[in-house]
Amino acid sequence: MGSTLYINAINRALHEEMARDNEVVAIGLDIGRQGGLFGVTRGLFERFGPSRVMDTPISEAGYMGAAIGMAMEGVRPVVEIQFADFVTVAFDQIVTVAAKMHYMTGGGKNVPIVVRLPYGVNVSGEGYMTGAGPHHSQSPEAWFCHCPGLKVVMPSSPADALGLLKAAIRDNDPVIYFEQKGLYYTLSGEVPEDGEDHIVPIGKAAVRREGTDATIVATGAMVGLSLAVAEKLAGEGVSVEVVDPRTLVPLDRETLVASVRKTGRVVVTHEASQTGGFGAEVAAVLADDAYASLRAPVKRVAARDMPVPAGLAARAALPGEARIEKAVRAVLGK
Amino acid sequence: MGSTLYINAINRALHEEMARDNEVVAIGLDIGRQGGLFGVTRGLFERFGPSRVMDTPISEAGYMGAAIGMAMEGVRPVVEIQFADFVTVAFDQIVTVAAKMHYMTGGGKNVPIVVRLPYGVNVSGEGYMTGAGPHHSQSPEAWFCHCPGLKVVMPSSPADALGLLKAAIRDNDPVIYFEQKGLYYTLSGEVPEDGEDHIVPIGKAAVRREGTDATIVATGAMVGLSLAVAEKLAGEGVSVEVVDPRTLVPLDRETLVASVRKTGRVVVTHEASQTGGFGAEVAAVLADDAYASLRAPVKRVAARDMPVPAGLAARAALPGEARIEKAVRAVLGK
Amino acid sequence: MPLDHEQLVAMYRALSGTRIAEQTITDLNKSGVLRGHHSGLGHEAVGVAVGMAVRPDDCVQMSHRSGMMLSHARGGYSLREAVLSQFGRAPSHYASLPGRPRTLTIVGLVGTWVPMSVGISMADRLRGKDTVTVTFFGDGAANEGAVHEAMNLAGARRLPMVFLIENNGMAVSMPTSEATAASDFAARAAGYGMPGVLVDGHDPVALHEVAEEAVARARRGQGPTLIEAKLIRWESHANGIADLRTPEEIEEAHRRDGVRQLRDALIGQGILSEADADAIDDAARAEVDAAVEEGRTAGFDMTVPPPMDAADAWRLTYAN
Amino acid sequence: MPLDHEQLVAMYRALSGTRIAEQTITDLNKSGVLRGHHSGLGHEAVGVAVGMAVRPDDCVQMSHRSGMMLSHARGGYSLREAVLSQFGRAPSHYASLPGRPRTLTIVGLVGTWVPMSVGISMADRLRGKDTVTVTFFGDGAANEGAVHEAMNLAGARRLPMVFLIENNGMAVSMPTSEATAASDFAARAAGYGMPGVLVDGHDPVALHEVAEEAVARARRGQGPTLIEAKLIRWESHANGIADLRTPEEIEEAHRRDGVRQLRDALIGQGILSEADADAIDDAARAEVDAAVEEGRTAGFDMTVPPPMDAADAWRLTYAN
Ligand SMILES: Cc1ncc(C[n+]2csc(CCOP(=O)(O)OP(=O)(O)O)c2C)c(N)n1
Ligand SMILES: Cc1ncc(C[n+]2csc(CCOP(=O)(O)OP(=O)(O)O)c2C)c(N)n1
Ligand SMILES: [Mg+2]
Ligand SMILES: [Mg+2]
Repeated sequence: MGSTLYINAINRALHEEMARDNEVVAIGLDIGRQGGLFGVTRGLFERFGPSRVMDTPISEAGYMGAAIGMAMEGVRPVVEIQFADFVTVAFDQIVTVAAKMHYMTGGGKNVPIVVRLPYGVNVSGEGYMTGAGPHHSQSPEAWFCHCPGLKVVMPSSPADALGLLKAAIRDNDPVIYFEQKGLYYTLSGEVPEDGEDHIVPIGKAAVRREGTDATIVATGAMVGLSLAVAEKLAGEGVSVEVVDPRTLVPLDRETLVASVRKTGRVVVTHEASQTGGFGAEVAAVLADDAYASLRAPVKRVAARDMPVPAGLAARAALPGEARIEKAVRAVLGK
Repeated sequence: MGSTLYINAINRALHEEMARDNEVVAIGLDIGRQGGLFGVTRGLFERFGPSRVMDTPISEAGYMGAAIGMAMEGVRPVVEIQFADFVTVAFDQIVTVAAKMHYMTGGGKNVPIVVRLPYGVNVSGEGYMTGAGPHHSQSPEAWFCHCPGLKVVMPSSPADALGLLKAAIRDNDPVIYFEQKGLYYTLSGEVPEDGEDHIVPIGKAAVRREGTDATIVATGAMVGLSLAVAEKLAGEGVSVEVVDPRTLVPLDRETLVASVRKTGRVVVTHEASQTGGFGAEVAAVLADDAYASLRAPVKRVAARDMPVPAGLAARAALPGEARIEKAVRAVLGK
Repeated sequence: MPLDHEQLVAMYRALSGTRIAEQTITDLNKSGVLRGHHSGLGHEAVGVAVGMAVRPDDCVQMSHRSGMMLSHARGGYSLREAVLSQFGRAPSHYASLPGRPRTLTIVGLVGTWVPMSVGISMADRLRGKDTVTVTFFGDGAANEGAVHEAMNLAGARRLPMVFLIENNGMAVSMPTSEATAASDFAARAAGYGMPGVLVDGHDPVALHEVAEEAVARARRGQGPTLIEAKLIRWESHANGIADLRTPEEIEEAHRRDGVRQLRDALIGQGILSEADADAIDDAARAEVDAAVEEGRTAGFDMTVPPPMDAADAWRLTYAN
Repeated sequence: MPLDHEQLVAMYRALSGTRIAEQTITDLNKSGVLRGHHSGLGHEAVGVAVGMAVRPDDCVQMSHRSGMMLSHARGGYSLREAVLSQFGRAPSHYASLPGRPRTLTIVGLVGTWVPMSVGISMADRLRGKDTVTVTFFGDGAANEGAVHEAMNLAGARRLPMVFLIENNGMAVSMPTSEATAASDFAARAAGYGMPGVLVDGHDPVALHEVAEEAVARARRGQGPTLIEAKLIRWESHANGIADLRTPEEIEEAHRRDGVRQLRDALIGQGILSEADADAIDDAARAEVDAAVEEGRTAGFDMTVPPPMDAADAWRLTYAN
């Protein structure tokens, strides 16, 4: 094990998978010589050349569609959308073409693409791009969670970023891969040694911290904040469990339900705005499957229902440790 | 009061609002001389002429953007997307431009457009287009519910179709108006006399049927099915309340919560696929605000998480009376 | 290369057969036996001509107008199947089946289907194939942004592709002349750095010539071509939708009918006798009529499938 | 109409001033005092020239390159404000303010911002105004589908618009020559039935001439024009992003600098003396320097706003 940055873990996954399988290609804006706007694709162009690392014109629908076509022939394209916010112009290709192809062709064709979406703001308020405003800071995972045919993953640590990307590339369905761009250069963590083929299976949640009094279900950058809250409350003798679904679709209901069966109290938190967010799905699942165990209202802590403000003002709209803590106290009745 | 078809109520709203206010214009594919593919815009072109009833090239992003620009100047465009499914190519304009304009301009500009989305399949299995398959049958309301800056309405009766469209046109924010195209020619109902200015306020739910034992929260075509289920169960002495949110964003939490406070048991049903659907938001709201009253798990009855099958096969994927009834029995513990 | 006599006769056979099949299918829809057809009457020439200009391993993405004609002309898709597919009794011409010429599906959103064809071409290039990808779409679809992006991408990458615009002058009720101020769509090709060719979409021989040249050019590695075939559809947009055109416009379509023109030309040039041509037509009609009988007897596949649970839904929707 | 001497001097004043302001802002970003700028160095000519060709009631949608120059040239937006806005101490040049020339916002997605400008033009027509709408976007944005749809719609409706492509040869790291096989973007105009004009984007006088002609044409009711201004940006895409171009490419940009060329021409023609020109430059520099001082002293607006509840969020996001 060694420690590495979140961004380096993603870069490593791309290098390893492209080296392992000639059918894996990368396509996107400025991913070649520039190495990506954020640097995620560094070294790929030099190593694998222009036929496998493809810069494209600013035509997100066009190159997403092209990637889908390639995938239908068995190529495994990893598509970078420069900011997750820009996926809206390629949205149609993903939900209309990629998501429905397996069904439409009676299983005759499948679309093994991975769509990499750098999302969110730098929640810690430090480092790169604290907040570039409404069109460069969004967390649009819920749209994709409500589209049968897609799988959706959201790694919160370097190890998961590595293992989930490798799993996504090998998956035969379209996988939307959400990488929190505020974590790129601010989060490091242990990853298996170079050369180890680290796979995190799609569909398995992780219990990040065990606890008995309450559960926080957190995704992406909210995992770190939730762990900090759990740590703080531990000082008061409150034992908080933190569960990270990692895969949003298909959701690992068992792990979530098991946690709530144990604690009876739950807070769900994500960076996206609250109404219709992924947290609603988690709350709905628990209000059904874990109903009998619930001993308090299911609380959600999410961004305000508004565009993400620019600059540090984002902090006012985003969920932070204080709001998570308050919600945990609320479900604990204190 | 007279009885009219769902489609005629929508048509009447357009006629009335365009006659009332010169700033109201209509734009879309084949809405002029053809009167709309389904006939919703019949008579508008003849009455208001080509400068206010605008046929456009097949360029959904282009004409949605144009409508947004017009709206920024104070025009009130009602935009028809021929099938709700096609909104995916105009998605970016709605969520990136229209939804965020008020915020981005500090309130300096607003975007009073209405986007009319004919959605869904003919759930009854009769009449026009039982099911035209994965790309002509979807119910994508949840995507828009998870986009701050948009309002979302979904009328389930001719009277609401009339009154909500008129309210939407007068609203100063972008409103996404979901009309269930299977109801166009199969559902009729009482509406106020011609000449009466019938407005259904945005943000108010309707209790369609009062009951004391369980609540069904239903939208669109599921309201009719739910009422049928309630009727059937009434025969067994079970009193089911049916609540129709009508406006999905902003949601009338009070009415929903009040119903569940009374009944303690709830089933949420919609035509869209389940995971990440609007029903998750309703369930999440109730699992928080109505937690103390809940006496059973919150059940969702929605379409299977798959593309909508073509033809009558759609019935296998869609929620139907049988599944709603089963869920109500489940929450009642029988 | 100009078509030899044998090819011309084959072309006529395909034209006559698909015309008869399409007329029959259109009539069955009008009479309510079948439901919801986008009639391809008037589009036979472009389907047949392009079908004869490509190899089985070339990939063609067909339109909702001429797809059946193209599948038939490429071989492996009989008139019987064309008719039976309308009764839900045979795979549609869109289906990619083993041993059949290579096709690419479309989707229900016009324009949206085009970018994936670019990806097919890119995949073929990655694999070092010398295949060509042909994509059909309409004049209406051409105004969609995705088509612009796809054509530009193909031009920029000099891909071996042919973009074929079936310009039938209408998109549902929207006349092409109101949908764009461009004199023709071929003029858009320059904006993507590819040649744009305008051709009479009623004339199967002219169509074959330009398609063959464009395919050859692509195969030679000289990049994509945009072909605009101008023609007139005979019927309204789809069964059940009113046709707002004047009778003159539709008469003009019949006057320019390429099927009859080729028939007359072959007879005029002595390649076929009147009797030969009649025999070709009769054989097609017999095949089509028999298929209608077969389809009618079998009836529609209206069975409601058994209830579906979450596991079934998953299996149908996901590959793994 | 050719510019008279007074106008030429005004043009030089705007060019010199915005160059100095832009150079200063660019330097402040490079040194870390400011953060995250898309430098417009090299784009001054197109901003100033078009700004001088439109009326205050015409609506202009500006790009992230030349917007400041355009706002300044249209009047009402001083160099001081241009600098202070970078410190968060004055409204940006995008803001539509009462009494100022009419502008239309852009959004963070390139290409996406273009269709709404078509709507402005449609609204103005509905109201019977004789105004013109001008929309700026880059060569990269031009490959977005929304731009295609917008231009086609404007052509089809013969709207009084000018589409202005600032082709600086690059989109971040993507050379225009790899992003499209078209020889130029002006060639795309034919595909929308509008004239396409190619102009040297460094030459303010030539730019003014084509812009004025296109605006006049639009105002006469003859429909939209596509203008492609070819130029070279001096800096990398944005502060902090590496520039992969060769030094020769950047030298070429400086060699073709339109600001210096106009200065030399005005002096050569005796319209300005060297001293006059220096005085113009010095005045601008003094205004800019003072503004920097003012901005630095004020400091950034980094205050974290007070906590926000659901009601605040609603009020900021919705009109009613
Ligand atoms: C994105 C999208 N918008 C609208 C439609 C509805 N629609 C189906 S076919 C059609 C007309 C297409 O015209 P064209 O491309 O010229 O083909 P044609 O039908 O004339 O052969 C329309 C508007 C659609 N399928 N997809
Ligand atoms: C839809 C979209 N894709 C990508 C980006 C990221 N991006 C911002 S500016 C830019 C380059 C734009 O190039 P061009 O239009 O030529 O303008 P230039 O910056 O060269 O002036 C890119 C790729 C974006 N903002 N929007
Ligand atoms: Mg057409
Ligand atoms: Mg550029």
